[in-house]
Amino acid sequence: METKHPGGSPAAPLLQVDGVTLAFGGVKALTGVGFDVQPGSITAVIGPNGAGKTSLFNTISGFYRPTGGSIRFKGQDITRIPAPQRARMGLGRSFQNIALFRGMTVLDNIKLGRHAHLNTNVLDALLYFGRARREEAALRADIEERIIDFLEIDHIRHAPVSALSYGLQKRVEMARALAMQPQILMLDEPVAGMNREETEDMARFILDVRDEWGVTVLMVEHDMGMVMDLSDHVVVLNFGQVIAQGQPAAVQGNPEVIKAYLGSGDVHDLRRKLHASTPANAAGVA
Amino acid sequence: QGTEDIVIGGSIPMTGVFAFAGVGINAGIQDYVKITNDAGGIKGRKLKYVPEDTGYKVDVSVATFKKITSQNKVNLYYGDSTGFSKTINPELERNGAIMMAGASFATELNDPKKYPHQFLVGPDYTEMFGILLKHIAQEKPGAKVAFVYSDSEFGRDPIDESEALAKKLGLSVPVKIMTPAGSVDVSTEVIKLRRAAPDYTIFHGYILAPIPEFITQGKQMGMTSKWMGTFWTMDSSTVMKMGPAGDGFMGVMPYRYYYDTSAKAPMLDKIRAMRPEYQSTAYMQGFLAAMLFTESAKRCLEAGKPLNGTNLKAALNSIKDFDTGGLIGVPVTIKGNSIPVGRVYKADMKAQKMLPASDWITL
Amino acid sequence: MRIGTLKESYIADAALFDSRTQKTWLAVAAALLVLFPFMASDYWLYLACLVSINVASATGLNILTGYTGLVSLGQAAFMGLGAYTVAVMETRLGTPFLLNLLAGGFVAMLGGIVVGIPSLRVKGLYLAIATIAASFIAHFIFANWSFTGGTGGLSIPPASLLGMPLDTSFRLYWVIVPITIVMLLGAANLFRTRIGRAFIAIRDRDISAEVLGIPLLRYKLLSFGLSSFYAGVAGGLWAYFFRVVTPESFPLLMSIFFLAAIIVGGMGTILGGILGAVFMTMVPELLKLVFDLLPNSAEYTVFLSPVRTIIFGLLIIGFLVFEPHGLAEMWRRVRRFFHLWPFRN
Amino acid sequence: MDWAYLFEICLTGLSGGGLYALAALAFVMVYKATRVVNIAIGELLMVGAYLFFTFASMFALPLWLAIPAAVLGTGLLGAVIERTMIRPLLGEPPISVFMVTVGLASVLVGLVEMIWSADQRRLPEFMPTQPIMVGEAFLAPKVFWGAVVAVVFIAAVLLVFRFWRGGVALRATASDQAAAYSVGINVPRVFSLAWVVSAMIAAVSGIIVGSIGGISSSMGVFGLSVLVVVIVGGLDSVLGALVGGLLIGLVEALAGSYLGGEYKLLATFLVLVAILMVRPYGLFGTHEIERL
Amino acid sequence: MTQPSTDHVLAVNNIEVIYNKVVQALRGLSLVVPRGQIVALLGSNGAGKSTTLKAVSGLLALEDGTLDAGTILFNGQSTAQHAPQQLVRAGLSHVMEGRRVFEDLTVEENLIAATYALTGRPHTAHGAPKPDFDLVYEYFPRLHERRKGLAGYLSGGEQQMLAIGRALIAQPQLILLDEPSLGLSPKLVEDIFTIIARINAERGTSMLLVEQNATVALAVAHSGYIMENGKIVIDGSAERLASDPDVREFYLGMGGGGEAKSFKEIKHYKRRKRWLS
Ligand SMILES: Nc1ncnc2c1ncn2[C@@H]1O[C@H](COP(=O)(O)OP(=O)(O)OP(=O)(O)O)[C@@H](O)[C@H]1O
Ligand SMILES: Nc1ncnc2c1ncn2[C@@H]1O[C@H](COP(=O)(O)OP(=O)(O)OP(=O)(O)O)[C@@H](O)[C@H]1O
Ligand SMILES: [Mg+2]
Ligand SMILES: [Mg+2]
Repeated sequence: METKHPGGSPAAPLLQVDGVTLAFGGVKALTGVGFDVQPGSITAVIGPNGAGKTSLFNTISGFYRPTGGSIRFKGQDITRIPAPQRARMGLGRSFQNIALFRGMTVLDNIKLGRHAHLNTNVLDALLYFGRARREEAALRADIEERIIDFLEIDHIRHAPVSALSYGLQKRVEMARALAMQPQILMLDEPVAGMNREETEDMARFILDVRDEWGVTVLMVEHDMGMVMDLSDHVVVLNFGQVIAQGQPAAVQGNPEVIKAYLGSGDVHDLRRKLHASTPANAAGVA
Repeated sequence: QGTEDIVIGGSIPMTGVFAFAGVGINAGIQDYVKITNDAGGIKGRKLKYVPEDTGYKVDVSVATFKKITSQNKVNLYYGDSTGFSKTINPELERNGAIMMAGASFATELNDPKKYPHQFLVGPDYTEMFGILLKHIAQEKPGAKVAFVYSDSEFGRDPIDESEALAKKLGLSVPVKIMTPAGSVDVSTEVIKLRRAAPDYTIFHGYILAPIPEFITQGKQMGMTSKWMGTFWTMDSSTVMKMGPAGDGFMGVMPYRYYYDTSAKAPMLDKIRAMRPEYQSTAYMQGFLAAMLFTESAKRCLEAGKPLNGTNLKAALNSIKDFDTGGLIGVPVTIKGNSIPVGRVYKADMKAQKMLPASDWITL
Repeated sequence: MRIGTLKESYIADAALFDSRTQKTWLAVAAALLVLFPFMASDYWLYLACLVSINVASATGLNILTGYTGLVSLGQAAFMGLGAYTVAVMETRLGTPFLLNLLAGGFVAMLGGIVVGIPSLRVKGLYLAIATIAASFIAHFIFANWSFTGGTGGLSIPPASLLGMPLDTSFRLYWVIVPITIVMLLGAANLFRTRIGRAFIAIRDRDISAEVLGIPLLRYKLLSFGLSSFYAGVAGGLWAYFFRVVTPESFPLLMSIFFLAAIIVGGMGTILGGILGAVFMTMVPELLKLVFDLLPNSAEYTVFLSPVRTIIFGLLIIGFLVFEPHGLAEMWRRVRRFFHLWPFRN
Repeated sequence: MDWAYLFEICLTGLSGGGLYALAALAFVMVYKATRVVNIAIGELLMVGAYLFFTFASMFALPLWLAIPAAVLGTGLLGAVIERTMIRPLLGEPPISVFMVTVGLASVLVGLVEMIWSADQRRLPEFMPTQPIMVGEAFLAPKVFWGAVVAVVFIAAVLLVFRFWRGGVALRATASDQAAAYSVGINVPRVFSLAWVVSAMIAAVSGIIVGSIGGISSSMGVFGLSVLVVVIVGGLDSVLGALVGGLLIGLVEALAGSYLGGEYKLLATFLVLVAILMVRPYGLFGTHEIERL
Repeated sequence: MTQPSTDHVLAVNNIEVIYNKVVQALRGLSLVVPRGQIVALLGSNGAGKSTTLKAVSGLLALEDGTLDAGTILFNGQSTAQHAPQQLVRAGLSHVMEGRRVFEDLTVEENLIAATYALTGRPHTAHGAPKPDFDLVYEYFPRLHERRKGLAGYLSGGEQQMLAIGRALIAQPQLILLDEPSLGLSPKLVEDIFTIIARINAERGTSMLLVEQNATVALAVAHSGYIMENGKIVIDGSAERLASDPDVREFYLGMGGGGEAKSFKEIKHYKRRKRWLS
């Protein structure tokens, strides 16, 4: 899947967020947010909790209407386009608080991701003949061979998602997002709640999606190790505003980012610092 | 002539909101069947009564009809509601073997062309209104009569025609009030009623509620109207439940009350002998239905005609100046689908009885 | 390629009836359905037709409530729309039977879509109560419009198919049952495609479904439309079956009956709609049989109707408390128990 | 325009709305704590009225005994209902619990028909019969006193919720039962309490309604209007119950007297739909928080 | 394994948990929390960490899980006979996975709801125990700012603060913390863990801490357990765990030489854990 560059210029960004502003009543979730996502890149959005990262994702995918600014995708202004149509255009995403459909099997959840790209209408569906049948068969084959295989979830394909552990659910979320045939894959905290080992697996998938499928990735993540290692471009939000963006290393060193988001990073001897004088420590360790 | 039983099937509302009537109807039919059989049946053939409970639901009634007719050779049938009478009518015509009567007095059913195999055991609702209006016109010419009725097929049934009739009789209808089915709080309606200041108010389409509340509030507001009702409100026990509000309540009744001893009535004596305690007007209705069933069947058999819907109905319509043994105070003639006879009774709370307030009125 | 099952192809994996056992039992069931009218009395045929109509309508409601998660208390009203359409067309236009049925379906569908419009904003039980409004508005129209015969309703001549009047349960059976089966197959097919999946997604979490490419309003209206189309056709059949429609023919209680049927049967499964409708229609009749078996049953007759009412309620409660997935789940368990019986090899 | 008539109608409508409000309060109590849409509310009213009938008419108890006995009896029924059919469904989807109350309604109607038969009956008269005159306008005494009782109850509940942390416990439980447990709230107690109080309010309401309109096994139909009221007011709002009740009472009265009885229900349902289109959670209902 | 003693505020002995009568989530798990200490419980997704906490706090029944074998002693007394709210009132607070704040309530009301935990507490020298809202606001000033706002609209970190704050209101002896760092920014993780450590140090509150972020967890904990598949596989002091080679590789992301591995270099998805073989 090769991304097309409108206007022929290889530098034309795939997604352009420009001056986006979003308010809930009095709360300003986003103020004049602007950044570009280059095709084939992995771009990370980081920032403190409540900075507006998820709101930004929701605005890009069309769940929220921005009060100002514009969003361009593949050169086209999509600010006024409804969410389902954006999905069809190639915006795929996963959700921070897992949003799998609990009444369906893993396979059906993944199939659902393809919805916007299918053409079966009601009549076809009721008859299940001709187009509906062909389309379903093709879909099943594609999902089996490309996605289920790729993410190694073949053993659970018929399991109801409600019976899966958190980590597997995250993986199915990713599978569903991939089934959307996205040109840009938006992942909201893909490794939250995972331990190091599982995080490594997920990191590998993300790299492969980009390298082997040519899908551009835009992700929100709090795991700094992963963000710094994987991403080409980092955007930092604070109180709904972009306070820094650029190469990971540059952003990491930005004092404002450290103050608002990263902290001292010096957690290793937290206990020694705090417990040194307390009697609890004297009891020793079990 | 065969010797097999003549079967009366019955979709009877022994339970549900109409149970108070169904239980009486059932007993009435049963008793008359027993009287006939004890007297040797009809031309040597016994009557067999096969009732089933319907809970006063149309679909259950239909199922019951199907069940009874597929298990018995039925010639006579008692149905429980207007809805059932209408629903089963096509089947009656197709089946052809059955004549049916029922608990409904719907005006629509009083049409021998549309309902050739059915009849009403009394006046239809419009005729009931006619009897009341005729009485009013006599008692107080030019009176103002208000109609209060429920928003249901039952309630709306006689209203339009009766308004026309009232005009013809020189009465005026200053207000017609329709209450939603099942409504409890009728105070706004009472206000409306009071403004119209009627001399008479006729309630229709209710059993009991909200009539007592209408009367109580009306009286509290100083209304001087007389209050009237139609058949299903008029059972003695129902009116007595109205309490003080019910005193002087009037209404139309085609039959004599159980305790009415004002005239000679051998059938009533028989009933009182069989059942020493009070029997409802619904009982009388069932009893009379069975009596007319039997009479029609007898006439059919006597004429040597097979028992079927058409013949039975023809036999019924041949009834002229028939003596019901005092159940109805005058001899009856059944020209069409109804028996347009009735009398106005009035509640006497002290005596806890309904007392005649008019003579028998035939339309 | 690893599929992990022994299915020959993905098509086979998605087939409605795949194992040999299933197919055999299906053949047995079909044979029984064909033989039934020749063995049963008028009474049982009557019940069979009624059950069949109820199955069709319950399946429609299942699409909307069981699969799409939109609780509706208007199913009876939609049946009424279908029934009245059929009645009006049959009595005033005299158009052919099947055309009338279809028209009944489409008019009800239109009604359903109109009622569905608030569903984008109004959620959950707020919506359920709003659908009650639809019932009352429909009732008002039926009762006060002279075109529909007012409170008296309309009487309908028997349908005729190929010149034969469908005036007995026996004849109607051959029309009603096949139509129901076709509708059932349609519904089952629906849930093998993207449309059915979209419905389920809306049920499970509508806001995320939207972001995944499902236009909510369109699909909610589609679900309302399909469901009421089923109701409309069922109502049309009902009209030809009872041959009279009145405003009282489709009370709120009937909507509740259908909701109860899909709950008892099992929401969100086609089998559930079937089992539930059959069960709930037959229970009162079976109860009557049981009562008849009691010694001196006449004494208890006065209790029959209350008992029926109580049992109706207890069934709903009992299933929800003890078997929330309904008869369909019980059936699955029984099937697992017998496994491949009798074709074990 | 006959202003006196309009005034009289409005007054009566508002008082009638008071009766709705009281029953709606019973409904809201349960919803607030348990998120159960209790469609059997009308039937609970009915049970309260029948118990009163039994104690007052059949056992001939004096009023001051019969009313509390009926109220307590219905409260007990509330506790039994909660224990046997609501608590086992903790955590099930709302529609399941909703349907349980549908079943409950049916069971209650059946029981009443079995014990007392389906016949209509009258309750003993116990309310003042002195008509209430507001200027020239006449107000039926029962309706007036019923409305007074309703307003007193609602005011009391509003006060309680304002100054008692139990109100918070109620809402916390409704919001997340597991979390409520985890902060030390006795969730089963909250559930029982809500149902008992609701049933008791329903009984009071049933006694008043029954004494106006008589009682019968189809009295539960009243619950339908109550449902409209709570939807209009917002399922979880006490104030909404009051405002919704008055509004619907008014609409019914106006529609009934100016358009005709057949328009009463139609008008209320049209008002309902209109309000839902503008405010999907009723006038005062809490919005569901939807975030991705 | 340490034997339970009165020094242990919590002692879990050989418990087994089954969900829905079929899924076995815990298979003979034992652990202890010494009084005044923070104990970390680590393990991969689905290992049964949350289940362990739910078993202790009695919330298992709400999810159709049953404790089929083993004992749980809180302050030396079995918890088996107690309803969840009774345990909370006895001083055992559970901060659930996913925060679980009361979304329709304001921040303040969330805290008021939490005061139910003090019901029936024995009186101290100062009379009936009083809820200390100021304490919560002092640890989490951000909550004070948002105290009139609906909890449902708080950001993830704020909700986590509120959840911990709710537990603090209960003045517990033991807090069960389920993934407090889930979805929090690095700075907030640091802040929250600093506060956790402070609460422990200043108030002597014991804690059983379930965490995926092993680095911080082991930094604040005194000791720890690692579980897989419903059983404990390693236990020991925080220092010992932090130096275990497997823990270093799978939980801390260190290469063989002790340096942090880069995510870019990971080639295989599946590796074997030595302690499982
Ligand atoms: N639907 C909504 N209504 C009102 N406020 C909202 C809504 N959605 C988000 N907010 C507010 O907008 C702000 C940004 O929230 P958002 O969820 O985008 O943060 P975030 O950066 O994703 O945080 P986290 O890292 O915790 O997920 C917060 O203050 C939040 O309370
Ligand atoms: N409510 C439930 N019903 C059925 N199975 C469950 C339930 N909750 C958990 N399980 C199963 O029990 C096992 C342990 O789950 P648990 O939630 O305790 O894991 P965990 O260690 O907390 O994982 P995570 O890090 O993903 O939160 C898992 O296999 C899970 O599938
Ligand atoms: Mg977020
Ligand atoms: Mg967990």
